[in-house]
Amino acid sequence: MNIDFGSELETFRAEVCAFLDTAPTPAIREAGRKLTSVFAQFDQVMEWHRILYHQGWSAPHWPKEHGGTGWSVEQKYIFAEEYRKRDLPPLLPQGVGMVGPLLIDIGTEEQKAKYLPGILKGEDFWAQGYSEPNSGSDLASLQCRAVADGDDYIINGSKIWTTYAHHANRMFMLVRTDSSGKKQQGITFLLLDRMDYPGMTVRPIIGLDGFPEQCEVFFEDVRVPQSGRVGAENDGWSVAKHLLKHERGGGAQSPTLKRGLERIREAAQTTPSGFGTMLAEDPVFQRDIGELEADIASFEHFEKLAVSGHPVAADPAYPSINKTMNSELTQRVTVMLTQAVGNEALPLQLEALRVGANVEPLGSDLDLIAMPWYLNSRATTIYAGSNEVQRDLIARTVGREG
Amino acid sequence: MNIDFGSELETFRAEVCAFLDTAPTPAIREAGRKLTSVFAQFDQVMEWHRILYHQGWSAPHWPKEHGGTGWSVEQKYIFAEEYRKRDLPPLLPQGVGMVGPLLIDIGTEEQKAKYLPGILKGEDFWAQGYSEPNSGSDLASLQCRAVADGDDYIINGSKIWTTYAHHANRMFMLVRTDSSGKKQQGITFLLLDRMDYPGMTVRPIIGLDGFPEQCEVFFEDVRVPQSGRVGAENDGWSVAKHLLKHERGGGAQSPTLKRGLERIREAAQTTPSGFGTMLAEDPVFQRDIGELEADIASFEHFEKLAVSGHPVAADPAYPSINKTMNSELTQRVTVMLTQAVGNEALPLQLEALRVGANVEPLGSDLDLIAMPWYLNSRATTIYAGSNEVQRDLIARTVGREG
Amino acid sequence: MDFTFSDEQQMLRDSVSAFLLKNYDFDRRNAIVRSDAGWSREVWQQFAKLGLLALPFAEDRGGLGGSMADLVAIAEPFGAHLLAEHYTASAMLGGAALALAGDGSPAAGWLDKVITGEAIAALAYEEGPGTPDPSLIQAVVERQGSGFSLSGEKRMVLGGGDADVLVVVARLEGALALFAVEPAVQGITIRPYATIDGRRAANIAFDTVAIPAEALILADAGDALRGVLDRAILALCAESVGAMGALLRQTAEYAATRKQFGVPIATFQAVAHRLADMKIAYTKARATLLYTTALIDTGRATPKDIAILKGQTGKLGRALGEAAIQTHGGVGMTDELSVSHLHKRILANDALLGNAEYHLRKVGVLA
Amino acid sequence: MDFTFSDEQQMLRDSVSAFLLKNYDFDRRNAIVRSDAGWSREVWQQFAKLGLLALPFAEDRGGLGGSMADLVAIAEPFGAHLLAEHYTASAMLGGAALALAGDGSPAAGWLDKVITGEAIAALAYEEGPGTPDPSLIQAVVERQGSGFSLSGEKRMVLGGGDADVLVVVARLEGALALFAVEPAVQGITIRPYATIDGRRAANIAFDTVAIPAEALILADAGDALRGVLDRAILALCAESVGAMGALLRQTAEYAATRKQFGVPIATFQAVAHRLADMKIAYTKARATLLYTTALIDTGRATPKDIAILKGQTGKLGRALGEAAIQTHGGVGMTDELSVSHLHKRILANDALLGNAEYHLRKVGVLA
Repeated sequence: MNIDFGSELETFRAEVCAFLDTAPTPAIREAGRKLTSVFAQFDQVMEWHRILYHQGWSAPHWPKEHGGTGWSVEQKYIFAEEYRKRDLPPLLPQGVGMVGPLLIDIGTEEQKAKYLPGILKGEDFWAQGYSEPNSGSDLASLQCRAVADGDDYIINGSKIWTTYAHHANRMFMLVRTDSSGKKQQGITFLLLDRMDYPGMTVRPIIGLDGFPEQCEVFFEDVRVPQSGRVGAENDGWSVAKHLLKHERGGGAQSPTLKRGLERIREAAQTTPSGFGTMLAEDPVFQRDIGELEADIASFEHFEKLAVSGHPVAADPAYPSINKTMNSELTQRVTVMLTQAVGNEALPLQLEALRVGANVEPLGSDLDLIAMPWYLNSRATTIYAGSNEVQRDLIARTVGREG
Repeated sequence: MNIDFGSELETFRAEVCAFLDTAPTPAIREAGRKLTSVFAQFDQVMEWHRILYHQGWSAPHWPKEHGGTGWSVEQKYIFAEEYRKRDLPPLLPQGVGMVGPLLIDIGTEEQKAKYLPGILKGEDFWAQGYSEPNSGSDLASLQCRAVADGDDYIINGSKIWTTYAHHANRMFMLVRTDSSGKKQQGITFLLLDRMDYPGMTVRPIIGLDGFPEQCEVFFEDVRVPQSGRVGAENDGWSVAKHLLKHERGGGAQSPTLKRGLERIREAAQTTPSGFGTMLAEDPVFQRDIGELEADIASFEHFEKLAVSGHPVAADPAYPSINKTMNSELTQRVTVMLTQAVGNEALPLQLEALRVGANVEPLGSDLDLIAMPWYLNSRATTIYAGSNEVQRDLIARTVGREG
Repeated sequence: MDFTFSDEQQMLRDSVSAFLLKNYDFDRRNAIVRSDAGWSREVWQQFAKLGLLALPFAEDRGGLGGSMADLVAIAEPFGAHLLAEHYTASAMLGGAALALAGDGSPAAGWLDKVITGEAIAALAYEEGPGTPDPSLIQAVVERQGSGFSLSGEKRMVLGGGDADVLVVVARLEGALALFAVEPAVQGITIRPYATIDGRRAANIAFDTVAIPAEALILADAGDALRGVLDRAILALCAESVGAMGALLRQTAEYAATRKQFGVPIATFQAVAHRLADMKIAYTKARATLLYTTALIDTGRATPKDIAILKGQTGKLGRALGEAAIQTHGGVGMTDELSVSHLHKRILANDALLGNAEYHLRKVGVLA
Repeated sequence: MDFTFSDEQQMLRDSVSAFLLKNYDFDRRNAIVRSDAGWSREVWQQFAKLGLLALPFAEDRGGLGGSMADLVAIAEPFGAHLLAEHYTASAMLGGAALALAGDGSPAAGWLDKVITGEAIAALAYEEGPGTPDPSLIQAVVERQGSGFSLSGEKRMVLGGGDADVLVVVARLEGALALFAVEPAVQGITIRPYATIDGRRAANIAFDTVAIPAEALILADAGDALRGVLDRAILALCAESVGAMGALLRQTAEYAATRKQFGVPIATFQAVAHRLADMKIAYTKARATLLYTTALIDTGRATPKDIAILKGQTGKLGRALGEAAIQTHGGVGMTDELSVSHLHKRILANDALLGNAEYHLRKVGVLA
C-alpha cells in the first residue's frame, strides 16, 4: 500500500490552482455558486467549457490522442478537488462524459471526426433521449419507433426527462427498430446531428424547484440519416450498456460532496442553533455533521481505491454501489443544508438564482440555494437507473466479493 | 373528542398502586428488574400470576364471566401503566393472552371447563407449537403430521421456537392433517393436555443472549386425543388466524416502552457522556432521547386511539401496524440503552441475571440488562410474523384509510 | 376517551372539503397561486360566509367559539388542497394575537374586520433561523413620549405583505409585548415574496417606528403568546397531516396503476414496503395530532406535548413526502402533479415556528 | 496510490487463514471459549511460531517490524474466525505499551516474553463508559519514597485477568504516565469475566498500590499512548471488518438456499435490498480501513482519520450485523450459528476505546 502524493504532484496542484483562480469569469463563478443541480446554468457552463478547452482541460478523462490530458488518476483527483473547492460549475456530462467516450470506444471514424471536436470544444450540446413516459426504470420497454426508409430512419414517438433539450443542438437517443423479439433486442442507438428536424418539438417541463431543466421531445415522422447509427441496427441495448459504464462510473464525485459539507460548516459559523450558540458550536450539529462527514470520507476512500486500481472497481456491482452512495450522500448534504438554514430556505427566489440577476437575494448564498438544491437532488435516486434498480443489481453480486 | 380521566379513575389508580406496591414478593420484583425479554423468568412470573389471580386481576382482558375484571379501556391502560412503572414482570402471554381468549371465543364447553381455570389461576403453562424448521414466515407450509386413528391423532414431526417448552405442561399446536389441497387447507389446531406423552422430547435452544428461552419439540408417533381439537379438522388455519388477532393485537404496550425510556433517563443521570458532562445534560443525548420519546408518544397516542374505539383500530392493517411499531421501538430503546452504558455492557453476566443469584453484578442494574435485552429484542422483528411479512400486509391496505 | 370528530365537526369538515373540491381543484389553485396577488379574495369571502373566519374566536368577540378540534377538522382539508389563502396567518396567528387586546382598543377593531374578512392580520414573530424560542427574540420597543418606538427585523412573516394590520412581537423592558401596527407607517420596510409552497410572506424591517400608546395589545405577553403559537402549531400540523394523507392516497393510486416491467410497481416489494412505511408514518402523525388536539381542548397540553406534535409532524411528513416523490419517479419531480407541492407545503410548515430538529430536541431537554 | 496488499502480506494473510481454517473452526473455537481458561495456550504457541507475536514490534526490540498493513492483513481473518486469544490485548495494547520503555528496564524484559509468547500483557486504560478520551482518565499515581503509589479503577481491561504484566495508565503530576505492574502485588483486586463476544477481560481496582521506581515506562506519555491506541483501534476495526465480511458471505449463502413460500428468500426484494445494503456497508467500512491503514503507515493519519474509521466501523458493523440476524430469522437468534457471535464481536469492538457515537461526534468537533 502507498498513498503517493509526491512533489511533482504538488507542482501540478499549483498549476491547476493558478489556472482555476484566474480563468473563470465572474459569471462563471456565479453559476458555480448558484449551482443547485448536476446541471449548471447553460450559457455560463458552456462558456467555461470553451475556456477549459483552450487550456486543453475540457476532457481530462479522454485518451490523449482525442484531446484528453493524459493525467494520472492522482492528477485527475487533484483537478476535481481544486475545481470543486472553488465552486466552479461542473461541465455538462452528456458530451464529454457520455456520448464522447462512447464514440471514442465504438463510433465510426466518420462519427469521431464529425462529432468529437464539437464535444471537446464545447461548441455542441447533446441531449440524451432515453426515457419515455412509459419507460422509466424499465428502459428496455421503450416504444419510440424508427423505421428504415432508404438511407434514413423515420422516427415517431416521444422522449422524456431529456435534460436541457431546449438548449441542445444535437441528440443521442434509443429507438425501437424491431418489436418481434425480447424487448432488449430491437433497440437501436442513434445520433441526431440537429434538433430542428421537421416534426421534432421540444417541451420544457417545469421541475419542482421551479426550473425548466428537463424536457419532453416529440417526434412526428422525423426523417434522420442512418449514418447516425452507433453500432448495428437492433444492437442499441448493448451500446447503451456500454455508455452506462461512463454515465454511472466514478471518477471523483467526493470532492463535490466534501465541498457541500464545507459550505454547511461555513454557514454554521453564523447561523444560530436556536439553543443559544451558533450551529458550529452546537454539539448536536457537530454530531450530525460528523456522521455525514465520516460517511462522505468512506465514499472518498472507496473512490480512491477504485481509481487506484484496487479490485473493488472490478466488482460487477461497482457502478451501482458508486451511484447509490453518491446519490444518497448528495441528498443527505442537501437535507442537512435546508435544516441548517431553517425558515430562511422558504422564500421562492427563482429570479435571484439566475446568473446576472438584478435581484438581491433575501439572505445568504446558502439560504438562496438550499431549498432548490434539496428539491432538485431528489432526482438523484431516480435518474440513471433508480436506486431500487441499483440495489437489485448489487444484490445479485452479494457474497462474491474479492 | 375528550380525554376522560375522571375522579373515579383516580380512585381506581390508587387502588391499583396500593396493590402493586405491596403484593409482589422481592423475587418477583427482582424478576421484573432483570427482565431482558418479553418472557420473564419462569418461576417468579408464575408465582406473580397466582398472586394476581387471587386479587382477581390475572386476566383483565377476559370477559367478566370467565374471570376477567370488567375494567374499562381507561382502567386497563392505567393498570398497565402502573404495572410497568414498577418494573413488574409481564405475565407470560401464551395462556391468558393467546389460547385462553381463543377458547373463550371458539372452544367447546368441555375445553373451556377443562382449561380456562388452569390458565386463569396460573397453574398451567402452555407452549405454542407453530413454527417448524422449514416453516417460519411461511407458516402455512408446516409439515408436522397428525393422522387420525380411532379417537386419537398420531403426531410425527417437530416444532421450533417453542418458548419455554421445557417449562410447559400443556401445548397448543398446528398440525397437518391433509396434504392434498392448498397449503393453508389441511391444517388442524390441537390442544395437548400433557407435554410428557410418549414420543415427545423437548430440546432447549441456547439463544444469542445465552439463555435457553426457545425450544425445539420432537414428535415420534405421539398419540393424543382428538378431543383436544379446536374447530374442525383441516380448519386450523382460520383458528390460528383468529388467535393471531389476540397475539398481535394491542392493549397497552406503550407503558413498557415508556418505562424503558425512563430507565435510560435515570441511568443518564450518572453515566458520563465522554464529553465532560453526564449524559442527561448532553445535548446529543437529549436530542436522541427526545426523538425516541416523541416516537414512543405517537405509538401511545395510536394505542389510545385504538382502545378508545377510534376507526384506526378497524383498519385491516391495524394489528400489523401495531406489531411493527412496537417491535421497532423496543429495539430502538435497547440500542439506545446499550449505547448509553457503553463498554459496561460487555461483560457476560448470565449468573448475575438469574433471580436470587449470589453473584454481585459488575455495574448497575442497567449495565446488567442492557446487552441481553438488546440481543433478545432482535427477535421482536422476527417472531409472530416477521416485520417483512407485516409490511407486505400493511402495503395491501394503503390508500384505503378512513 | 374519544378521539373521533363529533357529528357537527364531521359536517363542518365535509362542507369545507366539498367547497374546496368544487372551487379549489389543483388547476384552479395553481391559477390563484400564479396570479399577481397569489391568493383569492373571492375564496376569502366564501370562507367568511361559511363562518370559517369567525370560527377560532370567542363568541363574546364576535366569533363562533370553535374548539381546536373544530379547527383541526378544517385544517386537514386545507392542507390536502394546498390552500394558498392566509387562514393560518390571519385567523390563527394575527387574529388570535389581536384577540388578546381589550374591548374597544384599536386591535379589537381590527379583529372585527378580520372576522368579517375585510382585513388580513399577520403576526410578525420569527426573526430568522433558530429563533422559534421566544427567549431569542431581539426586536425591541422603547417608550417614547406617550407612545413607543419599535426597531428590529422580522422574517418569514406569513401574509406579511398582504396584511392590513401587523401584530409585532417585541421586547418591552425585557418582556415580550404585542403591538398592533399598520404597515404603511413611516420606518417600516416590507419585502414581500412567494414561498416555495405557494403562499405569500414577507421580511419586515422596523427602523425606530413610532407607535401610539393604544397600539399596545399586551405587555408581558409571554404566556398569552405561547397559547397563540401553540394553537397555530396545531393548525400547521393539521394542515401537514392533511397533506400527508393526500400524498399517501395519491401515491398508493399511482403505484397501483403505473406499470413497469409489465406489472404495477406496487407489486415490487421495495415499493410495497415503502408504501407501508408511508402508512405507518401517516398513522403516527395523525394519532398524535388527534391526541394533542384533545389535550389542548381540555387545557392539559404541556410544552412537551406541543413539541412532540410539531417534531413528529415535521419528521414524519418529510419522510413521507420524500417517499411519495421517489415512488412517483420522474413525474414526482415536476411542477405538474400536486405531489411535489404537497411535499413543499409539509416542508414549509416544518420550518415555521421551529423545525423537527428543534422540537424533538426540546422533547429531550424537557425531562 | 495503491491500496492492495503486497504479495508478502497476501501470503501472510493466506497462511493465517489456512491455520485458522484448519485449527480454529467454529466448533473448536467454541470449545476453547467454553473451557475454563477461555483461550488456548496451544494456539498462542502456534502464533509465536508463525511469528505473529513478534510482528508488531520493531526489529531492534526483537520484533519483525511489521507495518500496520501487515497487521490488518492478519486481523481481518482473526475477526472472521472469532479469535478468543489475546492478540489485540497482548500484542497491540499491552505489548505496544511495554515497547515504549527503554532498553534494560523491567518493561523491556516483559516485552521479550510477550514476543516469545511466554507472557501475556494487558493495557489498563479505560475506566468505564464515556472515558475513551485520555483527558478523562482519573487513576492517579503519587510519588512515594523512591517509588510510587497507584490508586484508581480500570474497567474492561482486555486480557486483564490473564495478564502476567499490566501496563497501567494513570495520572502522574497531571500528565498521563505508563507503569508496568505485576498483578499479584498487594492492593490490586482483579475481577475477571468473560465478555459477550467470547473474550476474557477484567475490572481491576488499585488501592494505594506500591510501585517501584523502575516500573515507570514513560512519564508524560500522552502522545506515545495515542500512537498505541490508534494502532490498536486499527486492529480492532480490521477484526470487525473481517467479521463483517464473514457475515456478508454467510448471509448471502443462507438467503440463496433458505426457502420460504417455495423460493429462496434472496428472491424477495426486501431481502435482496437488505443484502445490497449490507454489501454497501461492508464496502464502505473496508475502503476506510484500507485507506486509513495506508495513512497510518505513512505517518499521515490525523485524529480525525482515526475517529472516522472507528466511528464508521462501529456504525456500519452494527447495521450489517443486525441485518444478518434479521435475514437469518430464528436461527440467527441462536448460539448455534456463528452469525450472532460475529455480531457480538463487532458490538464489543465498537464499545472498546470509544463507540461510534463518540467517534463520529469527534469527527464533527474536529473542524
